[in-house]
Amino acid sequence: MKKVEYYSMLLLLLMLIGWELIAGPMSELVLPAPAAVFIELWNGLSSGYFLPHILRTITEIVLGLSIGCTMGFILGVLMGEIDFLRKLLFPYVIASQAVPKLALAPLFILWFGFGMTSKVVITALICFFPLLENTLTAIQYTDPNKKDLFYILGATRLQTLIHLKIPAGLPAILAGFRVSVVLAVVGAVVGEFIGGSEGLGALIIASQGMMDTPLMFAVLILLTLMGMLLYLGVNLIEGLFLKTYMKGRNK
Amino acid sequence: MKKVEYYSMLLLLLMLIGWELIAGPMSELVLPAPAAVFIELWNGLSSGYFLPHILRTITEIVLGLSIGCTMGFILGVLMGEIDFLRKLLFPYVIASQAVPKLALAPLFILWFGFGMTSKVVITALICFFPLLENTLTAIQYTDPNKKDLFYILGATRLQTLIHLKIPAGLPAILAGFRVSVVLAVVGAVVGEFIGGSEGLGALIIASQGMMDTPLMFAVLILLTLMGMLLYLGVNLIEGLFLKTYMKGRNK
Amino acid sequence: AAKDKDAAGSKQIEEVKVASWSQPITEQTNLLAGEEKSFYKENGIKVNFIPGAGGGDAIKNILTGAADIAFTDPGSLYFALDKGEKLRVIYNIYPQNVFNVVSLTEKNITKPEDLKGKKIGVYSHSSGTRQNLLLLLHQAGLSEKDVTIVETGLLNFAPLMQGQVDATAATDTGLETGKQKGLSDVNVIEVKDYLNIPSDVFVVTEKTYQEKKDLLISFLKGYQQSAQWMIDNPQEAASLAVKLAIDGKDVNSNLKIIDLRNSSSLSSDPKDKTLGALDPEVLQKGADIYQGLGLIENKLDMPQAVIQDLIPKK
Amino acid sequence: MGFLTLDHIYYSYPGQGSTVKDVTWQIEEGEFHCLLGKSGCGKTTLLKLAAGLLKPDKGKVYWQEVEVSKPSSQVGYVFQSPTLLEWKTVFDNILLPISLKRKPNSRELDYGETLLELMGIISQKDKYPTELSGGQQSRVAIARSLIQRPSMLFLDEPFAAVDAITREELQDDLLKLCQLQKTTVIFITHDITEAVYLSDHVAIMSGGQIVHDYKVNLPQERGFKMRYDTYFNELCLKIRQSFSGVSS
Amino acid sequence: MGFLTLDHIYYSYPGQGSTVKDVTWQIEEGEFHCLLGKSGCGKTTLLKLAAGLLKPDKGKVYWQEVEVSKPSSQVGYVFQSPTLLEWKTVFDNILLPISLKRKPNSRELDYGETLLELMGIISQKDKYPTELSGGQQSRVAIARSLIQRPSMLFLDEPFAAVDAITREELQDDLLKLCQLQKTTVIFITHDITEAVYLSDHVAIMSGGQIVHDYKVNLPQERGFKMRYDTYFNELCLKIRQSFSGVSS
Ligand SMILES: Nc1ncnc2c1ncn2[C@@H]1O[C@H](COP(=O)(O)OP(=O)(O)OP(=O)(O)O)[C@@H](O)[C@H]1O
Ligand SMILES: Nc1ncnc2c1ncn2[C@@H]1O[C@H](COP(=O)(O)OP(=O)(O)OP(=O)(O)O)[C@@H](O)[C@H]1O
Ligand SMILES: [Mg+2]
Ligand SMILES: [Mg+2]
Repeated sequence: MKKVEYYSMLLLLLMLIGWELIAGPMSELVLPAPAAVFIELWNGLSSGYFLPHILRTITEIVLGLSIGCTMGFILGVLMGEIDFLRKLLFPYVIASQAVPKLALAPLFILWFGFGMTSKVVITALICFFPLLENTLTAIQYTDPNKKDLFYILGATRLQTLIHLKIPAGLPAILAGFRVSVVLAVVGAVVGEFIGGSEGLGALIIASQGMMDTPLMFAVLILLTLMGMLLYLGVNLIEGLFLKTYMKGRNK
Repeated sequence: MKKVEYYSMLLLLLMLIGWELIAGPMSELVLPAPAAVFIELWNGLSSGYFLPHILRTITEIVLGLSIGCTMGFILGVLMGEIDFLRKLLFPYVIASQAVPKLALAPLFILWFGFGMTSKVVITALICFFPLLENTLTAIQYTDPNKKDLFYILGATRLQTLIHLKIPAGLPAILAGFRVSVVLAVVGAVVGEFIGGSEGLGALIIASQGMMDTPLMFAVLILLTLMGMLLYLGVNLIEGLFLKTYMKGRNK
Repeated sequence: AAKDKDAAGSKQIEEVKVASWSQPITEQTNLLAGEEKSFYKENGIKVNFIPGAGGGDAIKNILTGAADIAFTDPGSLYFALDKGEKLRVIYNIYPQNVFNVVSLTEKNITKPEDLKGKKIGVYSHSSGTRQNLLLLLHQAGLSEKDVTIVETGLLNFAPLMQGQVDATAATDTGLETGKQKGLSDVNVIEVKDYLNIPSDVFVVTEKTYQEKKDLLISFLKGYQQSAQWMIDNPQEAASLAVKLAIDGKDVNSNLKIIDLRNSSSLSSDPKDKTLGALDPEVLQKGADIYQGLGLIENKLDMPQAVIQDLIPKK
Repeated sequence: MGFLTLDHIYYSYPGQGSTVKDVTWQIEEGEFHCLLGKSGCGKTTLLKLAAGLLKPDKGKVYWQEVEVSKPSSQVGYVFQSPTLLEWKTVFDNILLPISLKRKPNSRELDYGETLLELMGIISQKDKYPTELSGGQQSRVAIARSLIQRPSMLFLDEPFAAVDAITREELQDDLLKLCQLQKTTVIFITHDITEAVYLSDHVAIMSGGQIVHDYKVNLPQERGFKMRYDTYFNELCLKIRQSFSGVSS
Repeated sequence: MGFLTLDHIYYSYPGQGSTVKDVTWQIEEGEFHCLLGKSGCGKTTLLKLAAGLLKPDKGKVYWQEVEVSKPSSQVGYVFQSPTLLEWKTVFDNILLPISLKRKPNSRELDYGETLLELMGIISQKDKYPTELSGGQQSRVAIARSLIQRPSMLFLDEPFAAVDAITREELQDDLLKLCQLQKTTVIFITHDITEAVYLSDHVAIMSGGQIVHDYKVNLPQERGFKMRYDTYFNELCLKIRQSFSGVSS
């Protein structure tokens, strides 16, 4: 544990030195030096300049993630359970993913307005797919012996789902959730690219417009931290709920 | 089978009718009617106007996907096998995902040129994460009894990986691959948003500049079709390689 | 063709990398037509077009050395100068301000003052539409706080027609395209009537200016010829754009766009017929307003940044 | 017609020859049937057919005169492998048949503990299945099959992983329980003595068919002594011989 | 010192009391040892310790005078559950120990077939594990443990899922094979007769300790008749008694 933290620090230091070396001869407009970025970050945080933007983006992420993951999970379960639905809906699921959200900005604005709704919808759209796909797969690969057991116990489809397929598929479902959580950060930011005036994504666009690259990098660092916290959060949940799965894991 | 296709057609028809109804009273600028889009699509395809763009985007997807998935798989395996590496690298993996690629455009152009390379890199960056996460998870949840078996057989770590962990985790790994494949389409398009002069993403930007919404929607349909073909391709591979997993699946 | 190559070889064709703020689009046909026409070849150069997404990208691309010359807007130039970059303006691509604010007639917005309290769309917060809107508001004694600015993306007329915004900031070509797509009954406030700062200029770094002066002169010569050619042969340019520009699908719309750009390439000063002539005072005025708006921090010395002597005189 | 009737049943796994061929078998209420046969002869398949887990290709299965289409919840089944849920404790695994439908009441919780006691695994109550020995796992599966006091029990080699002493205790416990609750049982085993000791009827299976069906004429009340009884040992020998006769 | 020596071994699973307590056990080359004990007494744990699959908390395991740190590839191990790879055919499963290292040569392929023949599952050669009956699966696992002609075999209730007749055939085959190859064997079983029939030594385990170790004085060459021998039956009875004595 200690050792990892030590090397982690070392790697971070190396990265920072590398960054400094690359940034040194480069214009601050293109790649600012780490010091400049951290000063910007510190100023922005201590002056409270970032706060409303952070809160806004976090709200969007949380809302979008909740909606997107609920949808993804439910749809994943339904499509995993009902072959017919899977075949029927999959083209639309793919369409929802393969179409770049940025391209549909006017429609999103038209339907969901300039406010937070359109950003939440975009976040939800982006993060629902990994969870859907993993849930769908996890549910289909349940141990047939256990399915037999539930069949003989006269379990309904729903009971089998809740008591067998979902708990058995939890590790895979959580892997999907981890991907979703990280994508949600990107989703919210992309959403804010489209007609946002608040939030970290809007801040990125604004900083690009003003060519204030240190500010932009400070925002990127904030986003990375957010993604990491969310990811660690999922791991924490996993640790709590999957204790038993873990038991056999380490020799 | 027949039944699904029938309902699929029906749903498609309903969607088209719904689209027509919504688009009817609306300006073509916001949402063009399906007919206009399909005429545009047909014209673009038959005149060969789309061809170079399609080829370009496909090339980027294929290259980006190959690189991204190879990287994702290898990194997933390494991070799944070596706790130390996982803890060390995960912040950077998250950073690579949470940072919107659009924000780093000039750096990409600087390092990878404005040609195809930078788009391929962006595609690879976007699609490597789902595979990494799923591989990492799949590899960690191997049946401990089977691990014991390999241990007693004196299998090296590599042998255990190749002959046990990867085949046993294949369903989950392929779920990640399916997500990656669909994200690759978005990745290539986003890459082309950043100063591309060829490819479907560039065409979207251009169509927006021309306010040619039917053209844009035609491109979106092309992207959806690409995503679907890729997804079906993975399913095909799965069908070929996972026959035995499937055996127990259907009662 | 083989002969051509030889000739070119002996003349030592040099490559000039031009970073644009956009993809290769119709209005830049003269820049893109290096293969088809001989403006650049004759001057011993070859143009390599580097696409971008915004004027900021163009400047960043010359700062990194990925390009020699930036095809960018004064706003981005001001921002970069404000950050202490050593940049030189060498050519005035469009002396005319092409930005405008469009609203439906029924809203009765005819002068900048009418915009007070309104919701106005811009392409994006990083685009020229926003900065020019701010300039316009400034001229009317208004500021960003008096209006609501929202991003609407490139399809900015859609929300206007749907009534989600009261007005939208656009460019002349955008407006023209919008009209072709059914936008009608609109009032247009043209920014140039209030403050006519150039729309696009060629910018280089101090280093490039010092080290590649000859190359720049050759390029500007070629570019000037090409601009003149486009003014003289709009029809030919429009047909070439079909092949060269990513948005050049339709010859007729190309022609309209090219016509608009041709007219904005000409200086409004009837005495100065030289294409590309720079007016440091206008640029200085723009910079001062930017500073007044709080967009930039420092007072810029534009005459010092403007290089007039590279522009070929007739 | 009997309590459970198999009527000219045929079954074959996809792409394989017939695994169960023309089996007709009648089981009366409260009877204890054992099924013996060489490994791979089709015992498990037949048991699954009888329980409704597999659908016969030909023939019908009747359960109290009604054709079986899906398993009834009146049934307890012990699979050949324990098939426990790794994410539940032993006690929760045992209560699964009930908790699927509703929260177990205190009577059911008590009965669960009684069964654990009977199976000799009460001290493992709060462990997880992966922390149990092989024999402990099978006993959890047995307790689970009994928790609902089913009127019909299907047991597929339940005691295979259990030592001789514990096995004899379990045999006696099972018998008592079944007699008390009038449970009808089909019991697959490889142990001929066990089969004779437990059952009213011993069926011998071979090549997918029931080739012999012996009636065991022993008093209801079994006991340790009985294992040394002459009739008992003769029957065992007879079965064994018919068994090896079949095998050759 | 013996071929395999366990020297005052202790082991406890995390958060549990000692499962194996102070076991000292010496096994000479070519000997056949059986391990008997009640379910849950720690047999599997002891076997895993002996094979190097688990590390003792205290004490040491020596294998040919060298301390065991990781399993040697000289070893064959049959787990209590078959543990087959579902994505490989039966034949590929059997060849796994070899194909991990290299492509099996024709001699090894032939030997694989011989083993399948011996186990009576040659007709299942190209099936997948999920398509096998329980007993067939265990026999695949046995064949897999034999494919490398190991000098040491660890068998954890290998015949539990196999019927009486096949079991006796397998016992004889195993004995022959081990005698031929001078294999040293530790064999866990619940069947006392099987233990006596097979082994040179029968160890009785209880509560994590080896409480008895009987030497079996029977001629090397075993046969069906021997099962009716007086010495044989007396030994069985004696073991059984010491067993139940222990249990109380
Ligand atoms: N992974 C584990 N974690 C915790 N406890 C365990 C674990 N494995 C086994 N045990 C406990 O250790 C004891 C001995 O287990 P072991 O598997 O060695 O028994 P066994 O003698 O092989 O029994 P059986 O004959 O039923 O296979 C049991 O009480 C069991 O509950
Ligand atoms: N899912 C399956 N697919 C194909 N064949 C199968 C399947 N399950 C069993 N079989 C085959 O059917 C035959 C009977 O299997 P079954 O499991 O009924 O045997 P069994 O009598 O229970 O044997 P055991 O005593 O070993 O458990 C075997 O030859 C087996 O190989
Ligand atoms: Mg069976
Ligand atoms: Mg055991």
